[in-house]
Amino acid sequence: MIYAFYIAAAVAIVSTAMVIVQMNIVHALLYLILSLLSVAVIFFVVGAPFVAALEVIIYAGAIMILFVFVIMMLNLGTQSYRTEKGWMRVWTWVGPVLLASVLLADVVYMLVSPARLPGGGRLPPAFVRPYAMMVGPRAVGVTLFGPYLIGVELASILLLSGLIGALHLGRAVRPESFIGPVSAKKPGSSKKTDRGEGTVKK
Amino acid sequence: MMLPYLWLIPALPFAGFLVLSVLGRRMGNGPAAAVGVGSVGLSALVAILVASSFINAPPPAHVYTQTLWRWISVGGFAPGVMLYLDSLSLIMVLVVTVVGFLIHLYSAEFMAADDGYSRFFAYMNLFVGSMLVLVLAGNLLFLYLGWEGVGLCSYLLIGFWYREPENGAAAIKAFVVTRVGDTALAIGLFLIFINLGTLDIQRMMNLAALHWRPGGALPTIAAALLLGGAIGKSAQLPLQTWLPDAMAGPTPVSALIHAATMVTAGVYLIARTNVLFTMAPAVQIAVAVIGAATLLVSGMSALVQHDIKRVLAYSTISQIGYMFVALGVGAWSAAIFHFMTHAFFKALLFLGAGAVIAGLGGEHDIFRMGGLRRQMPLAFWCFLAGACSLSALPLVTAGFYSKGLILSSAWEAGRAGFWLWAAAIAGALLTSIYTFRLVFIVFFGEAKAKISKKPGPRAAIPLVILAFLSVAGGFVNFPAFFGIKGSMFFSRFLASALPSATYAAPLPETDLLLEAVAAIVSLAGIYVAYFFFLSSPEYSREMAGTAIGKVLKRFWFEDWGFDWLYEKTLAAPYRWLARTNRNDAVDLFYSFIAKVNMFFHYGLSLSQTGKVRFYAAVIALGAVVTITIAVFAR
Amino acid sequence: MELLWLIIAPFAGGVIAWLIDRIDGGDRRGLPARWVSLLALVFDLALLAAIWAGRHAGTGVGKYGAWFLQLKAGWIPEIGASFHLAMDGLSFLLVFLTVFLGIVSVAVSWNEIKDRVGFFHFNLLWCLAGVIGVFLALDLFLFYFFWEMMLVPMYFLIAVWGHERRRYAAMKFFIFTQLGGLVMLMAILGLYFIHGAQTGVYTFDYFSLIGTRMSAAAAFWLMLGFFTAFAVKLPAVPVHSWLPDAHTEAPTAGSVILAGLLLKTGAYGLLRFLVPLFPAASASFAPVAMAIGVAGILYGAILAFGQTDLKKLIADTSISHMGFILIGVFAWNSLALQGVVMQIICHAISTGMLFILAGALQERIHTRDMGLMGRLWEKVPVMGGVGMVFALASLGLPGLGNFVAEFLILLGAFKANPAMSVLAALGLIVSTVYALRMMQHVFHGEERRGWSLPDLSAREKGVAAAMIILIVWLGLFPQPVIDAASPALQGLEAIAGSQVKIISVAGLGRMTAPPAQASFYRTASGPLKSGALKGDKNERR
Amino acid sequence: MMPPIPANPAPVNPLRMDMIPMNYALIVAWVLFVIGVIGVLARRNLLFILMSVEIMLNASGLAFVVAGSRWGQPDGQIMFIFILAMAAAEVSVGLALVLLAYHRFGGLDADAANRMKG
Amino acid sequence: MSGADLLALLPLILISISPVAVMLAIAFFRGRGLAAALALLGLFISFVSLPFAASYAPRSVTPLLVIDNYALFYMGLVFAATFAVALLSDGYLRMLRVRSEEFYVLLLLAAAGSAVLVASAHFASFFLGLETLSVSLYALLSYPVTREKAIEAGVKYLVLAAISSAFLLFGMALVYALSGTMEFSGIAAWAAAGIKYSNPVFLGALALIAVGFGFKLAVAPFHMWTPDVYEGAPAPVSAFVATVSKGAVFALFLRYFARVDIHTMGSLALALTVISIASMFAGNLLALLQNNVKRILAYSSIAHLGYLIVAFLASGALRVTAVSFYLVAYFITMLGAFGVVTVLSGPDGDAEDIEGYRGLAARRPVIAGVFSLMLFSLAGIPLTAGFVGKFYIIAAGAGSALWLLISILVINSAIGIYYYVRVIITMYSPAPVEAEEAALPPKSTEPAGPAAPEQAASAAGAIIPIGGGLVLAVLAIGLIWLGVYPSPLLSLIRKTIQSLM
Repeated sequence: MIYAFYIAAAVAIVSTAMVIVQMNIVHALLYLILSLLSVAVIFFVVGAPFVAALEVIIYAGAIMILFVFVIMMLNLGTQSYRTEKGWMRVWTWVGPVLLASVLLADVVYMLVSPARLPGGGRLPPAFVRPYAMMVGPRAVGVTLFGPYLIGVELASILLLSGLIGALHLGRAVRPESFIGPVSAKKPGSSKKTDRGEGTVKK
Repeated sequence: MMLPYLWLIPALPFAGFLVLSVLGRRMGNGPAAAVGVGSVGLSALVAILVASSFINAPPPAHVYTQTLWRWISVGGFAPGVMLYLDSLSLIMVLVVTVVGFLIHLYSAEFMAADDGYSRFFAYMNLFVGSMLVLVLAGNLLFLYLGWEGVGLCSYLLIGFWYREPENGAAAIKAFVVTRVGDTALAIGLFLIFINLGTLDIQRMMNLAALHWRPGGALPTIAAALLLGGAIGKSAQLPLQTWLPDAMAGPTPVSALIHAATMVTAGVYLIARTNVLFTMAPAVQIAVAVIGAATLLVSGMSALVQHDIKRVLAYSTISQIGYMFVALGVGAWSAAIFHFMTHAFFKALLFLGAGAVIAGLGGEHDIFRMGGLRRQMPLAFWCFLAGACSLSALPLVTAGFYSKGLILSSAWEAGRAGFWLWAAAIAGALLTSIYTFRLVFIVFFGEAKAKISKKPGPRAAIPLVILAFLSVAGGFVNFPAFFGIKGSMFFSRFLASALPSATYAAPLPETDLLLEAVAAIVSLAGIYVAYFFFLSSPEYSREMAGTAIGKVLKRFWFEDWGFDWLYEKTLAAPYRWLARTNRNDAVDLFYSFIAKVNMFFHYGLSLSQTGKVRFYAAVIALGAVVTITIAVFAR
Repeated sequence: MELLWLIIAPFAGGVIAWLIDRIDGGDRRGLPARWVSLLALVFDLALLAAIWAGRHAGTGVGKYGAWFLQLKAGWIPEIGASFHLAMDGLSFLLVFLTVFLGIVSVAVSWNEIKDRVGFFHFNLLWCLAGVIGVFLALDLFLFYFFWEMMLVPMYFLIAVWGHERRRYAAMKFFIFTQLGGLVMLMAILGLYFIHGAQTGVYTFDYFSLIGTRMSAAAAFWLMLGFFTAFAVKLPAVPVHSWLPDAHTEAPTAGSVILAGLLLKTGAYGLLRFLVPLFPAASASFAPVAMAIGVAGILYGAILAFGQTDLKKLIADTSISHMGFILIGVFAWNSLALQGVVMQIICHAISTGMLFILAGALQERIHTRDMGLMGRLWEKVPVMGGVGMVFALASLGLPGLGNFVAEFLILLGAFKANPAMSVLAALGLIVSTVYALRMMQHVFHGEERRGWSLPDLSAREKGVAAAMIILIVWLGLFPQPVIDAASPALQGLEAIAGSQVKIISVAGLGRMTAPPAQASFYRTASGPLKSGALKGDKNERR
Repeated sequence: MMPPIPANPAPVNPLRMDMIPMNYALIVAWVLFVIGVIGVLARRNLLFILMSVEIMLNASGLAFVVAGSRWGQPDGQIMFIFILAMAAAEVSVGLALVLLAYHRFGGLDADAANRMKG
Repeated sequence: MSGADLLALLPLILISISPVAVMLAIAFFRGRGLAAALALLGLFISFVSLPFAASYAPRSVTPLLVIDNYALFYMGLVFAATFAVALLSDGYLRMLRVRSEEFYVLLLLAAAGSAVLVASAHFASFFLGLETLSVSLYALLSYPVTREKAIEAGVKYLVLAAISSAFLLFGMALVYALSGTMEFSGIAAWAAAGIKYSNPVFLGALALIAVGFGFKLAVAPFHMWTPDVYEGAPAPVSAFVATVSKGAVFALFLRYFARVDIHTMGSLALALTVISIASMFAGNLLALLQNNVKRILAYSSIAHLGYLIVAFLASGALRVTAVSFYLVAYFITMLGAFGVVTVLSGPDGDAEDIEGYRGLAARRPVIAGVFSLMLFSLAGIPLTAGFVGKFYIIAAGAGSALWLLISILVINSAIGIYYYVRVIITMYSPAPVEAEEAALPPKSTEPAGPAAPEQAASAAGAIIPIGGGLVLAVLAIGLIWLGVYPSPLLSLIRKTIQSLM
């Protein structure tokens, strides 16, 4: 079972990496779905089957579909490939990767550090010793509607605000604009923002 | 008993000043002159009455004090507005008021053509008032008020014709240089008050005698500071540069302020605080030495001057030098006697010069005058009387007696006495030479210019009175060795206020010998002047032509380069510093800080690029920084 | 209650003046607004006269000084701030000066200010109210409240009605003083917490904060905090550069109030708060402060001598005069303190009048550049005469008020620190130089521009006459003012004296006892051993 | 000292999960998180940015679930559910905004949206 | 969830019901007035219910929420501020050519989120409250969809908020992984037992959480978004973001660290000090020569948060009083300032450009007076609440001898004066002649609207919308009242402290 974890983790990392490297947005989206599925596997391995299912149904199922709709609506498909290519110089990668690697090193050092405390003491053993067990949907359900009842209500309010926001913003966009932007300009050529240059005022 | 009306003497001129300054513009010349001259006249009258009652029925201990009001009282410091009359201040008051009145009378006509007529008399009245305050002051602070008052009036009157900037500059120079002396005096006042607890002159002197060790540090410093003040006001050696330039003012002003009264304020101060000086012998000797040096230096400068008034100005400095020598050797009454006679004949000379200048329409250069003997006989004879008195023509002039007294007391003054006497004699020679050089050039020889105006009656009367005084004035202090009863009346009269001379009076025969030497020297001087400037002027031109002659002439003309020295070392650098620092070096520092802030503003606002990915990068960077601080800096 | 009315009257007057001007729409060129503000100030004057008549010293307020009126009400009990006003001789004189100069500035700006007259008088009166508040407040928080409050109206006076570079000058003034004020706030809070920690009572009350024992280092830093605020306001040399700009650009009334009153709040602060609260620290700081004072005198004079702008010259003279105050305060004996009080009053009058003249001149010839003036005496002799009187006053001519002040200060300073006093005496010479140069360039000398300008109007002559009479009266009869201030000053000395014995150099005024043979060359009073007990270490880090 | 034993004794985990030390799982989550950060910083296309954000949220969800399982408490999973809700709401509003941006800025270029700077 | 719990939760319940009620109402009769009225009514009722809930006060309702005086005080603040924003936006929305009913629903939802945030004692409620607030803000910020700037603001805020939420979540996960519990009290207890404070992982996790907090409080390294979002968003929403969202998060931050003395976690205190100094300098220096009024207010709010952190870093009784009083003063001032901008804004763009304000005092003296008052309060001039607030902060700092921080605060308030007074004097300087009639030419890049842009604030002294005018009046009076006589508020705050300690 231990190997399942490592395999799933590896797949997740590789697929996520592929997501951000992809030029074609549809391929990126598919890699993302793959990554979500691999995370679901990890959930299952770690002992949270209910959540793994949720991940597959809601995250991979619902949210990604939203992305697909948007891509369909904006008809990005192929021609966005060239614009992406245009934007992605090699040097654009250097900055973010450098910064992210520092970030990575920071936290990893923190997590992996052989638990030496400043006073030379050791980290509490519990942290290192593996201790996991499976928490089934029943337990989740009981606590969800036990102490976290108010949490559920709040989550519903959260979704309500998301709904209203999306409704307001969505309605304003006129249908005919789906095919292309109002100024019917090649979307990629927007480097020179001709729409009233921002008057930089000091 | 007129003594209680003592306060009227200074009050009248001040009242005159108030009336003239407030209503001056609306009054015509007539009433303005009436008020101006009248107030000083009345004051002179009251002074004479007071003098007579003082002499006939002298108040106890020959001293009368009158406190008008409590000026300031803070803790122990309580100087009041107090008038102190004793024989010394009585003489000063008499001289100031009488000579002042005569000069006011003279200037009533002299200034008639001037548009600032009432303003002139207002300033003159203010001056007389301040001088009287100076002379009558009971405590040093009230004296200081008079002291600065006269300095102010000399500034106002020198710069009276304000249209020419040179007059303004001369006035400012006079006020600033005297102010240097006043500051020394002020510091002296502080020292005296802090260490003796009072500024009342008499009490201060008693306390000093009681508590201070003669020759100790405190009396020496105090005396030195008072001397500094005296030098400033009386234009003695280091601070004498302002007097020659002060001739830019109208001639009556030069007569009254820069000859008769103000310049001798220093002499009065030293005489008044004589106890302090006797307790500091080093300073007293310094007074004598300064006096001697000044009389020689300004004597030589007077030899080469062109401007009639500048000659007289240098002669004034030299005569005050004589008074300082007298004070230095402790002959207090001799100094005051010479002050009185000098007031008479120097005022006379200035008024005569004024008449000449007015007559020639403002001409000052003596080489453009000549042969005025016939054109202005009255002015000539009065001027001649003054000149003789100045050069101490033996027996017949007041100058002879007063200068003789100084010479004899100098001779007796211990070790340094001889040198002082030698310098005085050399000075006497110089004096008679430059005086009669002036007389011969101006009044003898062929007439170079026509006289346009003769001195009117109001100008003539003062000339005549002063001529009489400068001749007869000396008899009041007839030398003792003639054995006439009542001689030395003047010195005996002053004995009540001033201590007798520190050194014993000379034996009658040496006194006679000294007088004789002085007489010979003055006559010789007159002959030398006659030879060089009247009979064969080509000799003087030839002498002036020689190399050293030319250098000496220019050096003396420039008052021994003092002016140049002060300009280069003090005035120019101050002006330069002020000009370069006009916009305040300290301010640059604050504007620099403002620029730094602006620089940071522009730098930071560049960081607001508007790109969302840049912001995300900064957030990530912020996260990294926070984590490293939190984790690694614990 | 009268004290409260003293402050409320200008506040209310200001608001009414503004409203009236807005209502009547300025068709009568803001005349009613001017009358309202004059009325408010006259009311204050009458109130002061009543207070003076009914005063009886010592209403038992605190154990020091002769307080003859007091008002104490709770304000913010949570932090121990109370609305505590009190008046003694010193405050009475300063408040009287404030109201007098207020009336003069209203009279002077009678027709100089044309636009938004109501708003102008609103700012004028609120500034005066703030200044009166500063002079009366005895609660440090209330003092700081009024200290900050008087800045804003003065800012508006300069920024809205000023001359060419008014925005820059007003901003500089505002930031300088505000920064100084905030530094003072830190010092006040430092004192507040040290006192609280010691006695458990957290209060801002002046009387309870006096005598807080603290370590020498803490006392020094807190004293330095107060000193910076008052030095900025005074102004002392290193932090003076806001003054010439603010004065040059302010309207006449603004300059009069700025020179006459706002500078004096700095001096008052030094007298009332700095030395009594930190006697030992200020005693040890005295030589440095006096050196700054002397630097101020000489530097101010050199600055004034170099100026071509008339108002900037007059402003620099006040830097020089304020140097004297610094010396006087830190000499801290009765002579010097009376000198400081006299200097406060006489400087307000003489510099105020010089500004009024400069303003009148600018109204007539629309320039302040002395290069263009010259030989104005011919055309405006009365103005020339008045100018001469006040130029002489500013160079310290005996017979006028400034001389009495400067002499007392130098005398007192000589007792405390002879070297500094001698250096300061040089100030007499340099002040003569700039004062006479001013007269020469403006009224005498040759004519550079053919101005034709009317002489002083009746109203201006009235103001000038009043000021001349006042300055001459102060010069010849200063005793009433001295008597008014002496009980208050003795109180202050007693406060400072009780903590530390400032060694007085020579027996003063005791005629009989022979003064010790103190040789002149003895060094200055030297670092005085600080008598304050070692305050307990409360000061963390 | 031992952490408190959780309240409900769970049955032994048949899948023998005890073999995976928790911090490895956390490291995996953090790696995913960092990849998401790179995605946000590097890509200029708004949709890609949104996707990277989703990755980051998912990574933190993973961290929560792992932590929850480590303590054997359901809280981690409940938090994941809430994260899901938040992600959904945010994506819906986000995509609506992206549509608007596409319409207004004529493209999905994130850098085009720099009207306001300085 | 006993009956008493429900009663204690009454305000939260009411604030949650009102958006639903408004939504239902507008579903039937689509009227902006109705929506506004209902929203205001909802807010008013929940505000009134607060004292009622106070009687049940210190009680923790389920591990997620704790209802005590402190929470109720801040809920009151949130409701009042939202009430003011709603009133302000009433006039503003009438001009927008966009359907404005949803605005009120979103506003109420945001208020509900903040209320939850303030009362939360558990990671879950904290996260949900925060996210409800953020999500509703996404839509509010870009509400006028016709304006390009609004959309840009929305996009920026969304992306950056999501990133910081992710950081926050991961931090929470790590803390949960370490401590095993998600309640603040539990974590504090866990951390107190043993030397956990120096545990690097715990500190790292707290740092990650700090990133989330930092973004929401817009302090120094995370402040980049503030100017663009405030400038782009409609003025009332900027007001809401500047006050409620920051205030609620800071209230939680204060509660989270109330019992725990910050100085025991040395490195975190150091991090906060660095953040505070950086945000003070960044805020003030960026605003120095800025010509856009909304950006000036944005930068000054960054600086003011820097001042708040100084008070936060102090210790002792004065700390909470200082923070609470300063927050109230800051709320009033910011609402007032943005209120003025709202009232002066036109349909096509807000009154941003400083040149537009030139000579405002001549045209509209009352509005100019209120705005100067607000700016003086920001600068900390007497007679305003800002003065007392600043005094309290320096007092708290001096109390615990943070001399470095206070002196930097003093220097920064001096820098601050420059740009506050610069705006004021522009209002009081005479208006240039030609700008007399085109009073407020909005400087937006919006293509000129079809009709000539009729300016809401034309020179003829247009009527001030009643709602906006009322709010401004109340705020101005409150400001002066707090500035002169702050004791009532101080006693109220003291009551909230007992429950906290």
